[in-house]
Amino acid sequence: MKGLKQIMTSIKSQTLKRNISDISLSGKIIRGLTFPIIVIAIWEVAARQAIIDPYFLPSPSSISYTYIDMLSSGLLQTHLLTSLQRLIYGFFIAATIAIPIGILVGKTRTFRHWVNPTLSFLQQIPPIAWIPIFILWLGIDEASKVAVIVYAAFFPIFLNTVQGVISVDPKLIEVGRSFMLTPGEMIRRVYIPSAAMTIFVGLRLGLSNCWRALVGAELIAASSGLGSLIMDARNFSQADRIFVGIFTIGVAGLLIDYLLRRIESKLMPWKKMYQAGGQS
Amino acid sequence: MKGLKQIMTSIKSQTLKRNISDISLSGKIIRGLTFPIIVIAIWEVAARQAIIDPYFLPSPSSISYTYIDMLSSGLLQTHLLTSLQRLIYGFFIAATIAIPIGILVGKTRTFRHWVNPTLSFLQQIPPIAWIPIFILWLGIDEASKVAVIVYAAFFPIFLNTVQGVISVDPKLIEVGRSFMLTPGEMIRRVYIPSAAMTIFVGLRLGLSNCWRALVGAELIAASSGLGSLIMDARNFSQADRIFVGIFTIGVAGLLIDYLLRRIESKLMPWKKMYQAGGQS
Amino acid sequence: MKSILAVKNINKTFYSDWGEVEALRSISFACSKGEFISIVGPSGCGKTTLLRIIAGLENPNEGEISIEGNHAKGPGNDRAVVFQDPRLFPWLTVEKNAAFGIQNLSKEEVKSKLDSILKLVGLENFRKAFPYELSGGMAQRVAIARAVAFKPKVLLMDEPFSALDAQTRARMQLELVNLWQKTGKNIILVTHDINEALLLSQKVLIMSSSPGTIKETVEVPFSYPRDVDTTEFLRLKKHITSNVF
Amino acid sequence: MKSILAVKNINKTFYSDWGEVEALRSISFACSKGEFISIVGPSGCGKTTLLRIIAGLENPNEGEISIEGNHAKGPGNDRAVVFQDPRLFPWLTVEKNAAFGIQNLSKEEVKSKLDSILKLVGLENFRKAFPYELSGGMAQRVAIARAVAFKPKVLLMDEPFSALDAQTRARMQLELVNLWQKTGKNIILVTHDINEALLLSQKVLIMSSSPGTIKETVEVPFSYPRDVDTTEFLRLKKHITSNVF
Amino acid sequence: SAEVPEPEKPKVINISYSLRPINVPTIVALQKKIFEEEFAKAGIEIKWYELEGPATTEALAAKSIDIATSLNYVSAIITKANGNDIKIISSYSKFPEAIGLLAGVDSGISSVSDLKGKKVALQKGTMLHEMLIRALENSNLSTDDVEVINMPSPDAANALLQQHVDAAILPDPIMANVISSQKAKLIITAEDIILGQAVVAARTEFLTNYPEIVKRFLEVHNQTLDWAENNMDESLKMASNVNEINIKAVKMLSPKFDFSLGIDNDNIAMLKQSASFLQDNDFIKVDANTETLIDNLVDTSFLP
Ligand SMILES: Nc1ncnc2c1ncn2[C@@H]1O[C@H](COP(=O)(O)OP(=O)(O)OP(=O)(O)O)[C@@H](O)[C@H]1O
Ligand SMILES: Nc1ncnc2c1ncn2[C@@H]1O[C@H](COP(=O)(O)OP(=O)(O)OP(=O)(O)O)[C@@H](O)[C@H]1O
Ligand SMILES: [Mg+2]
Ligand SMILES: [Mg+2]
Repeated sequence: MKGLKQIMTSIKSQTLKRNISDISLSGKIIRGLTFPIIVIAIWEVAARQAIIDPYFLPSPSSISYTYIDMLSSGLLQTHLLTSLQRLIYGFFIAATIAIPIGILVGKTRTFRHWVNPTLSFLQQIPPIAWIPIFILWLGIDEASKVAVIVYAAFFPIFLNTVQGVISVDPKLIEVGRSFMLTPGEMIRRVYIPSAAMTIFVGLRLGLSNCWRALVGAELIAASSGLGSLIMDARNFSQADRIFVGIFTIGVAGLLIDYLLRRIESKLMPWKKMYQAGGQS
Repeated sequence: MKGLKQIMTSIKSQTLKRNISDISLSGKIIRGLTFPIIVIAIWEVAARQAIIDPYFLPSPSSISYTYIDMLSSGLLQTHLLTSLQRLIYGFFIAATIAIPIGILVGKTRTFRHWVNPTLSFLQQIPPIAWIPIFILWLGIDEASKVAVIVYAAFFPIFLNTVQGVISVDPKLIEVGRSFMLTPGEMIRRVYIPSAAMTIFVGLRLGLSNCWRALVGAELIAASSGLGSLIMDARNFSQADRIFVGIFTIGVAGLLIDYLLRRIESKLMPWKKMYQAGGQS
Repeated sequence: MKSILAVKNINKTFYSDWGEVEALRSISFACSKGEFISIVGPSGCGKTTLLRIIAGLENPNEGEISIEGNHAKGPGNDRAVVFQDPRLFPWLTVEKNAAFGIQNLSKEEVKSKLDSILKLVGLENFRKAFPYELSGGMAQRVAIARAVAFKPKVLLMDEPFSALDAQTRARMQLELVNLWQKTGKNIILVTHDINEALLLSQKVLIMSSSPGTIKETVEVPFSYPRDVDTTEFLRLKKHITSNVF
Repeated sequence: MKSILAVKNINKTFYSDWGEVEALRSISFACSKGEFISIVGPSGCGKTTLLRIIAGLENPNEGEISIEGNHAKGPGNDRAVVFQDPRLFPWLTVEKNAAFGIQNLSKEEVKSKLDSILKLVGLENFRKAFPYELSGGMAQRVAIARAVAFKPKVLLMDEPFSALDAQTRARMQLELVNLWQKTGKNIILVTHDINEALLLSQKVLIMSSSPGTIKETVEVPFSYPRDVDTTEFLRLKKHITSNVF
Repeated sequence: SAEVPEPEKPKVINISYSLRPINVPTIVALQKKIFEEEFAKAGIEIKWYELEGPATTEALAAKSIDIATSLNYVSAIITKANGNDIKIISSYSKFPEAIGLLAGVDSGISSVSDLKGKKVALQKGTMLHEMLIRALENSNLSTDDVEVINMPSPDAANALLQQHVDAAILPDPIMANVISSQKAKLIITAEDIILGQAVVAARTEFLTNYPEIVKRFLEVHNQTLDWAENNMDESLKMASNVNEINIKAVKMLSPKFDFSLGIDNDNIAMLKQSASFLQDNDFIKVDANTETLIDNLVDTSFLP
């Protein structure tokens, strides 16, 4: 009897687990796609009924033809790869600068006083205002495009890092202090793990800012890239190509965003506490 | 003896308090200004020695002449007020949409599955891609400019709200549940106060995104505004006017950012726990 | 006697990446109206888990809780919990924390209620203090005040006095018995202190660990106020300590 | 005897918007090498504050702490703290939390040290568990393991056993005395339990509250292992309970 | 004369270009790598940058590029007036017919004089803007008689099609696109109103350092033009492929563009008119003498 019960419990627990991961697989995707699919369906119908002017909103089907065309000519891939490269450089440079400075600013109040107003000033400046200065300092090659992207990603990462560090539980900091952690250890072993969730939000925001900044970045001397694709298409009033650019950015961005969230939950298994509602 | 000691202690405590607020007044400002002043000084010298090309970087003094000119003609004030109005509308609309949706998404996992992919897609889209659609739906008056600003501010506020809500201490949520709070009370009395610090970071990021988006917004049929000032100046290669625009945006943004941080610390007196390192 | 709370055949296992913990197995007991029950057992035996299941904060793998004959799913207005850790809201002052659960009362009523409750827990001078300004025991006392102010039918308390010194604890214990006798509430008290259990409750459930089961249920026949130094009391205590634990 | 820790004339007042709390007034005592001191007193009398000042985590308004004759400012390698709440790192497993303070040891040494310490606190089966998967008492035991593994000269413990049941507590108390006798560490134990203080320490500082002062210092003349049921023990306990508290 | 020292030469020439709307000579040059091959003989590398808008003048000022092909004349004048030391060394293209004033079919506008009191969308500070003002002047109107709405051309086209504005001044190919929607009609093109020109410009410093190189550059450009002339069909096909617009549209646009090199005196006179116009309308703030400004700006000595 006892053995049977244990087996039953174990089966239950397994089905329970499977159910949960079921939701996270197909169910999640279906739910996530419902809304976009409805929008696209309405849009297609509206386009066929000529309710909307194809000059602005070509029908989804005609966009997908252009999509396939550009894919098969390999053009879209080139644009995507070029942009992706800029984006990855820019994003990593921004993270590499913003996280350490963010930790310093969050941790050291004096440092905060020194740099806060300057950063708070720089934060507001439109990227386009930087372009002449970037051209002057960095030329018109990749460097200045990457700089625009760095600027786009810097502040979300920075501010969220500061916030994360400021809201580290002071009790845990005391534990670190009482165990005589060096400042470096303190950052590595207390601040960063505590602030990780908030920093990740900064990274996600920073990344999406990168995508958004592509058009601006590729205003500087770019013959290839998704941003320049959109700009060109705009100048030629080729709405279908604009949408191809938008969809590519949206989907690529979504995938990388998803990746980032996966990395986050892999790095932080204890985060599920926040879903489970546990005690400590 | 005892009375004297108490008086001494009280005096000590008062000087202590005064000292702290001293630092937060003049000392803070001086520290904050040091860095910008050094930069401006070097820049002025470099400009006078003709080390830098005034075509890109006019000397600070010549910028300040233009500044004074534009101020005395009242032109700058008009630009500032026009932009400020757009910005405030946009910011408030964004906050009014983003915070409630953020709370819902953070609180309800099912809801998250429905909307996450769509939002994660939309988040990446360059604002310029929206402009034709905004013109289509909202015309070329203020509405579409405000829409660009709303789009700029939405995601930082949204994502930080979600993050804030997700990281509410599950133990406190349990307390709320065990006291039978209605969902509305739960949001008002547990989620919002807990998430407030993180939401404020979102608001600050959102606001700075608004400033940055001004140029993009004012591409649409704007005859006045700081963004259009900068764009025009760039088209006419008038670097001094570009810098006047940048400084006005930077300083105005900095002031509003400061205001926001003041409001934050007024709303959250218990936040100082995080500076004091207390126990609970 | 009518049973106000019935716990029926509860099983609870936690599944983790590193293994499973069978926290509770076949827990059943009933609590008749107005009864004061305590639960004792070694650290990690499942006392808190059981209390959380009764409170509706945790779902059992099997079994159910019923209140006045109705199957209870989730928390209810009829139960209030004092958690093992204080769980105060850091953004609320002591008085606002204590008043957290109070509903449908006028300002004056709330004020007078708070006055008496904060006096009860000895914090009348700390009304405006924030949680980070309290000592461990003071924080726990605020948590007690908060649960008591909620006026539930069943008060669930998880080691509420363990952070308190003997004197404060004795006073609070006395007040709890007073409250119980005056209001006829049901109280379920988790404690690791057999002395406390015998001093306060009418029935003691003794749990053993891995898996958590009820090893023995002891009726405490003494009348209130109780004296810990009587020979009957000491005999019962010795019996439990040696035979059961 | 050489004094390893000297507390000299400590005053501490907290200033708040709603008033000031004089937490400690004129606290002085010394702790000679290898001594085991406990501090008892009512809730809110300043025990934790005193311990935090000794740990270097809080600055007194007046007075100073010296370790082996040197003025100690801030925390040091020579002291480790068991806080009143467990304060485990939520992102670390039990074993990693316990090993948090261990430095300069090879992997094998860490492993064997952890093995013995986790066995000591009875958590050898929960090595891979995260803090949210622990019961209140288990979490507190991890915190004890963490402090002991740090091998400090002075071990500062703030009510380390208050969340534990009698049996577990007795075992842990025994282990603590063993550890102390084997290593010759200094231990300062904050507790609200006079029994515990008399059972474990050589000297008991009895504090009173508002403001927190040392009301009396009691030497405990019994040899180890102690028996709580001897008439001398009971007499001393009664004396303290009635005269001092 | 064989003993004349070898003139100094740069290692790299940085050149900006724009392929739009159908800059056939540049498309041909890039496709066939004409400049690369020609200058490789002298050991000089050619680097091309696709630049548009203010980035071109900024890149010139930052010395990131040496020669700008296809810089519009308004930008050239404005940037020169603001101290960017460049010179126009030749015309690149003239395309006044590829710019037009369009009006919504329901706007009730059939001539320039009907614009009174109407909303006109265009990008301020460009040749489009100049066209509007001159066209108005020709019809005895002024800018005060219309409401000018400042927008980038793609948005201006949108606004026109959605009747948010009554008229717009647009360049090709947007103009052609809008006309084909049949929601707007062409009122006039810019022909005989403005120059509608793109020029070849270079940094003065580069010109003084390497005059021979610059001459060679224009010669090669001329060769490219010849090739394109002789292989019209192939050139247009290249343009169609590179810009991804269909060959029909390219063929329609092509006659509107005159790519011949050189700047004659008429052209210089027109530039002077433009300059004084720009000054009158506050696009040039400096109290410069526009005559001397243009005289300093145009340098025909490098033409083949
Ligand atoms: N959220 C959880 N996830 C996994 N295991 C858990 C969780 N909560 C409790 N446990 C396990 O369940 C068992 C019982 O825990 P519980 O907190 O009920 O003990 P307890 O009797 O209250 O102990 P204590 O007196 O120390 O507070 C423990 O072994 C604990 O590790
Ligand atoms: N950070 C702080 N700010 C203001 N007041 C404080 C702070 N920390 C402690 N206090 C006050 O100091 C007094 C002593 O607190 P302490 O924590 O030392 O008491 P304790 O003896 O440890 O009590 P317990 O046994 O309940 O833990 C209390 O009145 C408390 O309110
Ligand atoms: Mg428990
Ligand atoms: Mg304490």
